[in-house]
Amino acid sequence: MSLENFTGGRYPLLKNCFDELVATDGSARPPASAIARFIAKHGDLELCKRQLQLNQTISDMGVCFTLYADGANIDRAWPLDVIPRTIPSSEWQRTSAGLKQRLAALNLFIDDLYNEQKILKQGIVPAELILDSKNFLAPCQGVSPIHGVWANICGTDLVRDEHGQFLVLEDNLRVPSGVSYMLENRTVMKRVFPELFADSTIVPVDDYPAQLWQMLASLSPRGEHVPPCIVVLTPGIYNSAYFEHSFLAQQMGVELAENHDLFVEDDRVWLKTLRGKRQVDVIYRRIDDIFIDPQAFRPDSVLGIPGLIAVWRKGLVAIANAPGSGVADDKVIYSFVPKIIQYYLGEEPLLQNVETYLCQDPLQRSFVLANLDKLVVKPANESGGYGILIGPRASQSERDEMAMAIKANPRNFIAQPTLNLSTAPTLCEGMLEPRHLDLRPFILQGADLYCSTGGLSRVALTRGSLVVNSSQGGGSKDTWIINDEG
Amino acid sequence: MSLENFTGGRYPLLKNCFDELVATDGSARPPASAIARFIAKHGDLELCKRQLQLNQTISDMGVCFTLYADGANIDRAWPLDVIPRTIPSSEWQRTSAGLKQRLAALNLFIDDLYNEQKILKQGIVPAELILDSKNFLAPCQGVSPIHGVWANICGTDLVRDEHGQFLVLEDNLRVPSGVSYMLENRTVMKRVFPELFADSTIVPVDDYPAQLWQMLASLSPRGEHVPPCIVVLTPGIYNSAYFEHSFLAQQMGVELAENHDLFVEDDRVWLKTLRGKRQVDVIYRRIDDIFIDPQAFRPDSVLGIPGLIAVWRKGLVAIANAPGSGVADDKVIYSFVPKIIQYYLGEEPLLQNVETYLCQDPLQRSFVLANLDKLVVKPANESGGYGILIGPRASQSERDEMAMAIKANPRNFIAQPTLNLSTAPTLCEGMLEPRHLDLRPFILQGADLYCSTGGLSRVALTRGSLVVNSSQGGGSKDTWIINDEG
Amino acid sequence: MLARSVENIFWLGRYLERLDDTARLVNATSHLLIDSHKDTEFGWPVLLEVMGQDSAKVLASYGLEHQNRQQLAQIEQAVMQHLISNIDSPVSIRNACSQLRYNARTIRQLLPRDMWEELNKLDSFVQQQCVETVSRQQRYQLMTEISRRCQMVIGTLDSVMLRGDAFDLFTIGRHLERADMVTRIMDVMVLQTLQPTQLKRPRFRWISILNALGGAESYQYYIANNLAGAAADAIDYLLCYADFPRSVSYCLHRIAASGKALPNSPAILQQVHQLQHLITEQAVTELSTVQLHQLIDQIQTGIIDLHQVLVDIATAEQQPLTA
Amino acid sequence: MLARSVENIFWLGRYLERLDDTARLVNATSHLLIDSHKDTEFGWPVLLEVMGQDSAKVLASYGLEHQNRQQLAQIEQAVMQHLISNIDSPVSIRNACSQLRYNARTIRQLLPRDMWEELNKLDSFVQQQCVETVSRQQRYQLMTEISRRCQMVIGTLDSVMLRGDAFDLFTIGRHLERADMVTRIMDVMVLQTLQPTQLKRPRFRWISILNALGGAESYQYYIANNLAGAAADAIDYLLCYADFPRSVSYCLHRIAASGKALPNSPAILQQVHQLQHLITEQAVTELSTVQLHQLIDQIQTGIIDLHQVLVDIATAEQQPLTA
Repeated sequence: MSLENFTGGRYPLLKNCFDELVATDGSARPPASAIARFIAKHGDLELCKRQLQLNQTISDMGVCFTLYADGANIDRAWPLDVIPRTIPSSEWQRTSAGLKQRLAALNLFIDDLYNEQKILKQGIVPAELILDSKNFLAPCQGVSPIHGVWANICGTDLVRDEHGQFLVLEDNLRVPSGVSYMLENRTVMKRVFPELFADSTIVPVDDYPAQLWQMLASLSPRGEHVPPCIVVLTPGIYNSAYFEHSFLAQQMGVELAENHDLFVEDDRVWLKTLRGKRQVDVIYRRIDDIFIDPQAFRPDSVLGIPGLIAVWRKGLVAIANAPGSGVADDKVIYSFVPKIIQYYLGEEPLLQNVETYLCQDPLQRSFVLANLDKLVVKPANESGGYGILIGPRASQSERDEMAMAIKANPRNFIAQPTLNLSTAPTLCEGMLEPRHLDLRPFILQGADLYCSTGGLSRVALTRGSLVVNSSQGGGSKDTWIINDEG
Repeated sequence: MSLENFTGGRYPLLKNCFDELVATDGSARPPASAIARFIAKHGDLELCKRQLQLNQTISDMGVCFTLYADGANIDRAWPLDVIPRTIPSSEWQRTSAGLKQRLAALNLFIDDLYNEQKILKQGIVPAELILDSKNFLAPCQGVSPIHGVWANICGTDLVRDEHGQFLVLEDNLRVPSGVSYMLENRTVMKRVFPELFADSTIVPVDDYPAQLWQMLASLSPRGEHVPPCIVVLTPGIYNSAYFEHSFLAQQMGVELAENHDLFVEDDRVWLKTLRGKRQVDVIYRRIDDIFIDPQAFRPDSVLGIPGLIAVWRKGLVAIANAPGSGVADDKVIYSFVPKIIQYYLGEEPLLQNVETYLCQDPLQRSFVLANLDKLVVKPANESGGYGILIGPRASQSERDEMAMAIKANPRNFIAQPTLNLSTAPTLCEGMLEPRHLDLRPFILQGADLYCSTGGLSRVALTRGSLVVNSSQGGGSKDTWIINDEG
Repeated sequence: MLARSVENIFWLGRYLERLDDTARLVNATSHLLIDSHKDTEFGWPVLLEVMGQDSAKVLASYGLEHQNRQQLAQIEQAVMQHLISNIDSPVSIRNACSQLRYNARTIRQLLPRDMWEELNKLDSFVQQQCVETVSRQQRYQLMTEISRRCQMVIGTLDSVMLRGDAFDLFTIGRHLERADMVTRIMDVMVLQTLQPTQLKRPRFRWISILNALGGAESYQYYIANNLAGAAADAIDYLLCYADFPRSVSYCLHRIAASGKALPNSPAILQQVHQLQHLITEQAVTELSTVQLHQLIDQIQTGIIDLHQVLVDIATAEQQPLTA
Repeated sequence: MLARSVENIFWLGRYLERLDDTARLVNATSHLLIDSHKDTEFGWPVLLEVMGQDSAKVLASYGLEHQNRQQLAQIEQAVMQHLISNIDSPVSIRNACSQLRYNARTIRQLLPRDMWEELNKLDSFVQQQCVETVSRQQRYQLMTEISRRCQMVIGTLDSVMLRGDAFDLFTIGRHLERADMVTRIMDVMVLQTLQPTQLKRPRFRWISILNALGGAESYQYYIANNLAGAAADAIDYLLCYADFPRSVSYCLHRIAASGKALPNSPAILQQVHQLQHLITEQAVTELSTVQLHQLIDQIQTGIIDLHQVLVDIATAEQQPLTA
């Protein structure tokens, strides 16, 4: 069942872009049919009303992210577009299988790197790529966390190419954020669009906190017969993701600790509670590796919990993600992931990478330098969209600058073709227009593997823009996995 | 300080009527100057807005009266006009002195009637008027309540004649009601017009419940050293004045009892409480005499508290107003009140009566019958405005009917000239128009005499109408005694 | 206070809580159906059963068939009308609110002015807003607002009402009603998954119900801290977790605390203790669904008895007042 | 809960109560001035004194003179700005609300979702509505609405928040603040009528204050039932009448009840008992205004000490957790 013309043909599909809700003939794709009917029935004005109601709900619910501006921190309301993004459940099942496969392989890879280093010895991945990386942390060598899993929580960014195929853009293995917005987006949408939920079969997402808790509990050094003490470790109330930290602690029913709430004594980590010190089993840390223990990483730092890494190395506390996981979160390593999957699992990757040129490789580097105006160049070790050159939109001087940076430190850059990211109808000044978006699902691995139902869809609100980060003006959409299997 | 033209001259003063707020030259009277300034500044639209706000406040506060309609009882919102009625405090002091004088005399009169009957023996009041009256209750003879006071709470209806002089229209000595609306009107007005209260010095009215309690406490048979148990006795939740009964009980911090909550045992009256029976000292009854004790008055009645009157006669419980007080609440007796005051107090009455013709007197009766088209005829023993003939507005057949009724039972009728009741600006369909009104102050007598600050102003909402009763479509106004003595 | 007022103040508490609980139940069910949870076959008529109504009979009175899959939209409409707007329905929000107002009016002298005002506002809000034509979209907001306004009455009361018999009776009424409603909800949870041959019960989660009861996070806390052993589920939580103010256990605790100072408190406390004993006698986690259903039945009987004991405290012979 | 969170949850309670009490105080004073009661010379600057501010200094910061009868309207404006809208004023409603939100944000994981949402709504309401240009007419409605919304938070909390340390600390914070504010109000009542040579004190009635505190009817009940002897007045009532939930005596009772289960409860209870002893040591009705003023001073010192004891319970040496 699809509507002939989405919004009566007024929706300006972009050429060479896959639209999530609207087929090339202008009709609504089947999972979006309920939305199309709603729009056809109620019109744009009702959408605007709902958008206002939605904004109010977000304000009431206190869903926000924190920005630094002039030294003061400001809570900004979380931006959510009124039109959801739909994905058929059959497609999602294949995708999530690929995501789990990928995380399983990456964890085998990290565990190998800090122990036997078979993959380096066999030259599948060039050893110098790893051993020279600042993300390869010496204190982690010889450790094997429980279940052999290092990156327990992974946020993988997916994009669709012009054919509608999901491609992996990057793996976030350190402290990926956004899952709280995925959950809150759904809560908001249920309040604002209850009738749409009645008309489609939308798979719930609210399982995530319980799954996260269960995964973390499965890491407890004291085993499953002692109720584990789990804490979320946050840099504090001024951190940009503080909302998420407190949200997850609240949803899981665990404490939200800062560094100085924890201390090491007698080879154990302790939490300072009102009723005395309590032994901590699992730390879900939302702090970068190098700030968690000054004894291990930055002796000059006042941050961190002195002695934590030593306790962790002895297996007397679990840290998720484990320190050192970031070694696999590198855009150069990224290009090796298909090989990594084949190596450890003996399987073909279910999800494809975006074509990637390594600037370290002289041949590929010359190609990149020659085609800077067509490619997207990314630093290997930044996140949040910073430091990226989008060739076709950059000025000549920006390109020249990038060329020099590449030549100075080729290991630090990769390049990819400019993708025609998929679009979805987005309410822009009262009209529905196509806007580019990506998708960040969240994959958990502890004793078991779990993938969130859909994920966080981030959308670039500026026409033609590919920048989806909320810190840079991006918005979001609720992601609906629509049951299409009866 | 007065405004030249109240509402810019658009206010249509009635001829030959005193207007409470507006002088004959169209300027605001001094106590109304703040109101006039408000109207001049904000205009009619603001008045309408405030009226809406006022109505909402009344609904929120649950201020209502109960009407029977088709056997069901319906709570109706209490009608309050947005424009207050103002009286200068100097005038009010004279008036309240007159009211207290009047009640003191009436109580001496009642006490005399049930005991020595000096006034009858001396022929000042014709004995048959009293002894034949159904309001003269045999069981009350020989009783003298504490302080010699029978009517502890009196609601005296005042009107102004065309010269602006206050005249007494009637004395309500049984269960006068309305004081709760006087109090609630003020509360509502304070919320809706706080700025007006800032601009004038309006004497507060909220002392009344404490004064009422104190008066009732002064009646306690156990004296002032035992905390008295006082109850308000109500016919029940379907009574038209139930709102007032529960309001006064709440404001005084005493129980609101129905008949079956009380019983007589061992020469005492008891209240059935959750924690056992409690001896009652004072009953503020809001039930007619004849329904309070079937043993004394109506053996066939299932209502009432059997044995109550016997306990009262022994002085072991106080009842306010005392049974039998109604003997002085009779429009024929009314005409003798000036004489009663002179007889008992040796003073000239401070407040005048309306000129009254007794149909019992043959000479006066012929005058009445000959002038039925000019007079107002009232039954001697009805309240609430029922049974009244307003001659100039009645049809010939109505007048004929009344003539027959008078001839059949002359004792039962009095007649008064049609008064040009005073008016006050009232918001009628968005415009201020003059509407007739009266005033019911409340006078208390126990150990002391007290008169309420102003009273309840009732206003006839229909153009030209003189009927102010809320059960017949009348409204009300807050009554502001404005300090004019610095 | 008057002996006669006991029932009114007690019912005032019950109806206020019923209003709140019914609104929460409607939202919980709507969300449950929104999510089309796979672990249940919750349908609209079940809501009527929770409220103690014969769903087939009620639907017939709206001209509908109980199990007719073709009439789903009309059944939803009818059930909602019956629970929200139909003043003649004994379980509608409008009806509960009228009863609330009636009882308040009868004992107005016992209520602080602010509370009386809040009750008036609540009543006029409910009578104006709970109309037949409430759409699904408005429903959520409406139910939430009704719950909020009930909370406001409670807050006002906490802030200004004199502590004493009336306050205690009101508090007991609220918590008795709450225990009653929570038990009904649990019963339906159990009945929906009850299979005659099943000995071990499935793990109840019912996140929507817990959400509507404001207990989703504290349930997670309960589970995360393993407060009743690894086998605990939403049933244990709602029955036994005394720290959660909507658990049966908490309600009984509050009733006992408020009943202590009332006349005839031994009779009240004895009845409460019997109920508490029922719950603590054996580990609830160990029960099969059949046993659970029986336990819930026993609790409901106990609640009815407790109600009677409370109402009767005022009808005892009138002894002279002491103290 | 975390040791660090003790202060936040405690302040959360205090600020919520402060918000409510300040709104009530503003309305009480406005009504007092409206009625131009003869038994007092209550002026706007007194409000600043109640809030512990130096009124002359504050008014100077608004460019006004303290005692200037010519500037009455501007003084009212300035005092109201200082108490309502001025975010930089330490005693403004907006400031209290920002502090409330800050503390809530810091311990959000301890708060039920519904309560968090109510606090957000309260904050955005206050920040939007408490602006400089609130007219006298709007003021009453605004203050009432703020009080109502505070009640709603309390009601929500009562309905869904887990009972435990956090709940106890919050409750203590609320009642400590309430006792503090009521004592301040009393102090001003006393100071306003304090004459050095006076030995017997005049009978305080202060119906507007009682009305704003929701206690006018129960005060009448207290007097009508002669619960503290014939000489009792509003001071006795606010200080000693333990059944009234805004009396100092009630607050202390609640603090003791909530403090009982906390760690280091002996220290808390000892401090509360000292305060209770102060009040009950001698009949308050017997005190002269001078003695009364001294007593209130002592109570306020005791409240400050109690606050410190409470805040300190978390900073004790970390012993292994038991139970």
